[in-house]
Amino acid sequence: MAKNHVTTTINGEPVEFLCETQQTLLDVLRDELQLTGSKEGCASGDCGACSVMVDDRVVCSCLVMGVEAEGKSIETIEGMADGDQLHPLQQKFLENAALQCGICTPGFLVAAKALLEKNPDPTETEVRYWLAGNLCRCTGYDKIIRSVLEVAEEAKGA
Amino acid sequence: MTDVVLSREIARQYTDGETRIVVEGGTMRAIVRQLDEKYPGLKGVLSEGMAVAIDGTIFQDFFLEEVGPDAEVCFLPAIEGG
Amino acid sequence: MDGDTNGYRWIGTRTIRPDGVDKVTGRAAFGADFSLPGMLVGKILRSPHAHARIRGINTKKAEVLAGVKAVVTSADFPEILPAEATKGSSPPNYRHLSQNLMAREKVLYDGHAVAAVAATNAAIATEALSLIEVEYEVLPHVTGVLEAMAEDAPILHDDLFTGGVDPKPGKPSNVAKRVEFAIGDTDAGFESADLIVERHYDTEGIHQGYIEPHAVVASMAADGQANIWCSSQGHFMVRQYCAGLLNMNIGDIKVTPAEIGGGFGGKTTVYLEPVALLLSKKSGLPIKMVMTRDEVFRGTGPTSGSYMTIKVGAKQDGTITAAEADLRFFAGAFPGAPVHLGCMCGFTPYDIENVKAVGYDVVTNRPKAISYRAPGAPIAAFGIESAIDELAKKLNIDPLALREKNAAKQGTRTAYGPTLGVVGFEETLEAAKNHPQMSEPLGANQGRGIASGYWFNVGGESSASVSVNEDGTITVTSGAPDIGGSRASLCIMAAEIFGINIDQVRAVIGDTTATAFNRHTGGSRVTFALGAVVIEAAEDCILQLRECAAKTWDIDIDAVEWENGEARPAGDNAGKFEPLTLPEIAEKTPMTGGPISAKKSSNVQGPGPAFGTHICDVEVDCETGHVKILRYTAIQDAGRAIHPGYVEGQMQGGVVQGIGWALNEEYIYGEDGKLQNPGFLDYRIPVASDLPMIDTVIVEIPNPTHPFGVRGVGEIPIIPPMAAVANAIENAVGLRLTSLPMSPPKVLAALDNGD
Amino acid sequence: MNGMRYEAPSSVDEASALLAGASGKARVLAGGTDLLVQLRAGMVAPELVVDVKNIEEMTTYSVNDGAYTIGAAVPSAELHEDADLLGMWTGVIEAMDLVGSTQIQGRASLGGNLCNASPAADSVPAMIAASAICTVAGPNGRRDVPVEDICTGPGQTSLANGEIVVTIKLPKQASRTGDAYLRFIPRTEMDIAVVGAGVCLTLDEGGTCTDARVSLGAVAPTALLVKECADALIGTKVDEAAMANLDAAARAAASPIDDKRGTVEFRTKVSGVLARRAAAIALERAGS
Repeated sequence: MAKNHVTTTINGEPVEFLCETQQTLLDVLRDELQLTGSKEGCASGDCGACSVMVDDRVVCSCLVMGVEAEGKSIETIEGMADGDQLHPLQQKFLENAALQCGICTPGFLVAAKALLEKNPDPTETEVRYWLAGNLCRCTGYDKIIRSVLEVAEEAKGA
Repeated sequence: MTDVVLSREIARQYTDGETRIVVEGGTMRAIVRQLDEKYPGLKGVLSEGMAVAIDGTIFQDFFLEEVGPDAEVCFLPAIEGG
Repeated sequence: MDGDTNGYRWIGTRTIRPDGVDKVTGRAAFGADFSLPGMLVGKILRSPHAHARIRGINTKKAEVLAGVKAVVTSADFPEILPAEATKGSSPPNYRHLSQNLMAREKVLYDGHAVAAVAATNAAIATEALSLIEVEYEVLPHVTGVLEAMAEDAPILHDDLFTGGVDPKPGKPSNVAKRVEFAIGDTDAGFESADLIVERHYDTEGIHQGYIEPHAVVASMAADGQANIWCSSQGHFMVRQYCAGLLNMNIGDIKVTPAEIGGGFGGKTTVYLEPVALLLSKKSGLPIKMVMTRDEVFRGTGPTSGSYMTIKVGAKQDGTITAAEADLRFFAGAFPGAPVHLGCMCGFTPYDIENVKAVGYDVVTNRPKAISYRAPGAPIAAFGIESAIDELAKKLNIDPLALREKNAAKQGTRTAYGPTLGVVGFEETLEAAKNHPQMSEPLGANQGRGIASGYWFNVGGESSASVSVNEDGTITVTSGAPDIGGSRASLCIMAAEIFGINIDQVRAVIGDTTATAFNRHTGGSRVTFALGAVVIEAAEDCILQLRECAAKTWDIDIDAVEWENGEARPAGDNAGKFEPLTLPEIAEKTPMTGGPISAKKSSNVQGPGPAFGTHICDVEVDCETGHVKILRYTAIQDAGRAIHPGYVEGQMQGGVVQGIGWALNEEYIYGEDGKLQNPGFLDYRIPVASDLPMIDTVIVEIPNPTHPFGVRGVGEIPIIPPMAAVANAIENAVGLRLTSLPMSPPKVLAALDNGD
Repeated sequence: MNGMRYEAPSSVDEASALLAGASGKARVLAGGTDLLVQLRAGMVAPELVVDVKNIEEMTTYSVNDGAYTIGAAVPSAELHEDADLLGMWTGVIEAMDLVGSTQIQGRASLGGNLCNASPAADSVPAMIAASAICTVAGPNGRRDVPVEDICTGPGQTSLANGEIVVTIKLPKQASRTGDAYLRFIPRTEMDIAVVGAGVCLTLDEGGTCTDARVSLGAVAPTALLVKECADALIGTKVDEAAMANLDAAARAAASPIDDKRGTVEFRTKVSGVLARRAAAIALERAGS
């Protein structure tokens, strides 16, 4: 049967694509649009490596159908930096060695950015619970949590 | 003179239970040759999947290592990591 | 620790990793991020049975499905006879590896691969799998280690006879081998003991849990030359294994490493690559294969589970007089449990005259076990460090004091033979004693546990090249995948040697044509071993740079010294010359003998063994059995921390993996031998909200065999946590838990039964 | 799975017509956090997916004289951000907020959590305790159904072909009423409830419990509404003795199974513990 034609906005740019109904938004981003920064770790919403923003809510793109993107505004890790200007979270992750292998990093950054936009001054516990849906097997989370807290702290100063 | 220490398993099978054997020093290759002369067949086991510790320092690739006088050589299984 | 960098400019600083920006912007290409034009999708059909004989496989219907380009089964793989199983002296056993890739006569576990297809898209490939007809004769299965050792156990391999016992057994067994390590006379040692503790302990199989599923793109040309792009812990290993499995020339295979999304030992072998090569050969097109999470759990190697008996005897004053361990590890479908490593590491933290450790490597109907961080050592340490804690309690001696009294030091003889060189165990105990956590008050149902651990660390074959570029910048090319920031540490070491700014040095991981052979990344070897080779190559380059300066000044090279990134005349009688900086010399190379570079390869020896000591505080909910980690401190001898940030990261990550192992992670098999929790929902790795910050203390007792004193750091942190948590629970509620994971139902049952 | 059709109607009638027309081979897509997992695992292979998120009635909520009417597909995060709603039906909103991660919260809905009909669904015992009522629309018009009558077994509902849950009504609370939901999971997040307990109770001026509803999750094929638990509280000051009776009643009512998530013994004991702890929280909320 015919594929679904979808018109959407990704990282501020108008985008059109065709997809099968069973293709997830993650499949579309990675396979049709070559936006491979969002990763597939489980395809069941348990690891958060595919986190993207859909109309200002952070979601697992593996649990969104590609066709659902119609008319939505989507932000991925590829849109996080402003040109060659890294987002403070990206910069802080680098400075604090908050990544080792880096496979979970895009998901963490997208989710952490969403947190700070909703709650600019979170407690450690709030950060830990907000990010509980992002699995990291390398770091033990310590440096990730610290980085998010430090960025929030510095934003207050600024 | 060099002290060679073998595991009890190897000793049981090749050296009538002798776990401590004194040989002339030299390279590990020479030491293994001496051991094999004393206990035929020993060279085979000592060359497959084994490492040595020379005075406590572990060498996984040891045949060319020089062993100083009065050194102690221990044979142990090669070590793989994660 | 950052305050004092021991007079170094870069060693011990927290520089930004060269591959960092790509990884925070989503640009870094991992295994599944690569594609080729005209690429097909490959998928694997897996066994639904734990143990069954394959009566026949009919692939006809799949082959004729529109869009299907190739189907392979074990018949397409060269059969590797027992005589050809091992090539050279080192693992793997290619016969077993081949049978694990694609089942031949029998499937040996739920998830064992039986066939593979390549099709124009994923949906067709999936449909094709459903059209492959496999006729199974289901056989009785066994997943538990004790059950597998029983007289009447179903036998997995008719040609497997127990090794290491004499007389040689006459009938096949699931026990692949028995190993023994011993010093002194334990019977006499226990005779002279005032107190003896003895208990059984058991642990379940657990998975490394890397977030990136295995992925590969492979392309094989008609002339047999092949290209592979994949994420692994060793692209040279992938090349070697593929050649060995498919009878190819190593020189005909080029493997390009992708960024690797975690390995922890689990990516030290091949699962997809040889299959993708065969599918590519058959179809004449490139193949992409990416595992699902379900396949990762069912089809790739977890670590062993175990049944252990630990016995330790001591004098009233705490002197340990004898220790015995009987370790039974299951290896999964093929031999190779790391039980010998458990036997070797277990009692090494202690100076004990009489030690005996016996190990059994046992096959079971589970995926073949593969390395997981300090293979074998964490399992043994759970039992042994629990026993040491119980001993301390019964002797009414502080557990830390008991460890100090018996601590291994330079000259201590280990159970596996050698005496220890320069080691820092006592220093980790001292640091623990002085750590503020030790004096934090504990509330009701809260407890504190201590545990230590030992790992040899590993060196091995390492190759790298260092090039001085035309503008004086430095390129370091190494051949061991960077799984935790090793490019950053290689840059730091090179910058330190050259005496130049860190941003003038870039490190890359070369493909299999860029450097000579490298042993895979593992055993905590890369910063140590690759570091040593890079340092050697950098020093060679400096020699050449001094030569260029000597030629430029027309003086003898011995009259040229190298300092802070520039060549200078050595003293006044060498002549009066303005120093030449690295860029200035690089510019002149066309006139002074051409480009400057150095390639070095060696089998790096003498890795510094190391110890760690952990402190864990927990709170137990006595109505639900839920255990909360309140505080945790990991202390470790790193020799020298090249990049403290990544050393801490290794420690924190290892600790948290250990906490998962301690509390919730386990392979759950049903009566039918099927894995019941092949996903991150029910295979419960720790999440951020489960944990406190993980405090770290880096002790630095330099490794005498490394120019900067580096010791491996990656594996030790996962060794103590399970016992540290168990000891903390005992301290909190007075119950000695002996079975991992210490999940709420087990803890609650223990609380209710008071055992 | 190939050729699965997608429709996103803008009215309930269209949606129910589409579902009725597909004779059981259709699935409703709300947040998709269960459906997409089932699709990926091949557990379901519908011919038609009906996305209800273009239906305003199902994606908005309103409050009328203290009673909330919540579209079945409103994402949990949106409800949790409403301080008034969270303040009144704290237990229900917190229960829904426990479902999955932040990412799941951006999609998962009360209606989806209910109609997925998992015995362990977190929001269901809380809604049952809160006397929530579903409005169900179908080919034969609309009917109101108490939440406890929707699920009939694991993955099974009482919805007829073509019927969908449109809204969920949380009634106006009597004064001095509080509700709470607690679940037990091995970790602190991301797990399926091993046991869940929802309690809603009302006190008189004197602090005596005049009304109570207690519901248990994950200890039977569907969430249980346990009258004996309510009886243990009603007429008491919810003192220790009442709590002990509640604990015993909950344990008696639980008829769990052994599975990979917990044992019969564990679930039975913990159902009593959680009922007690949830009641204590509900009591405090009713008092304040």
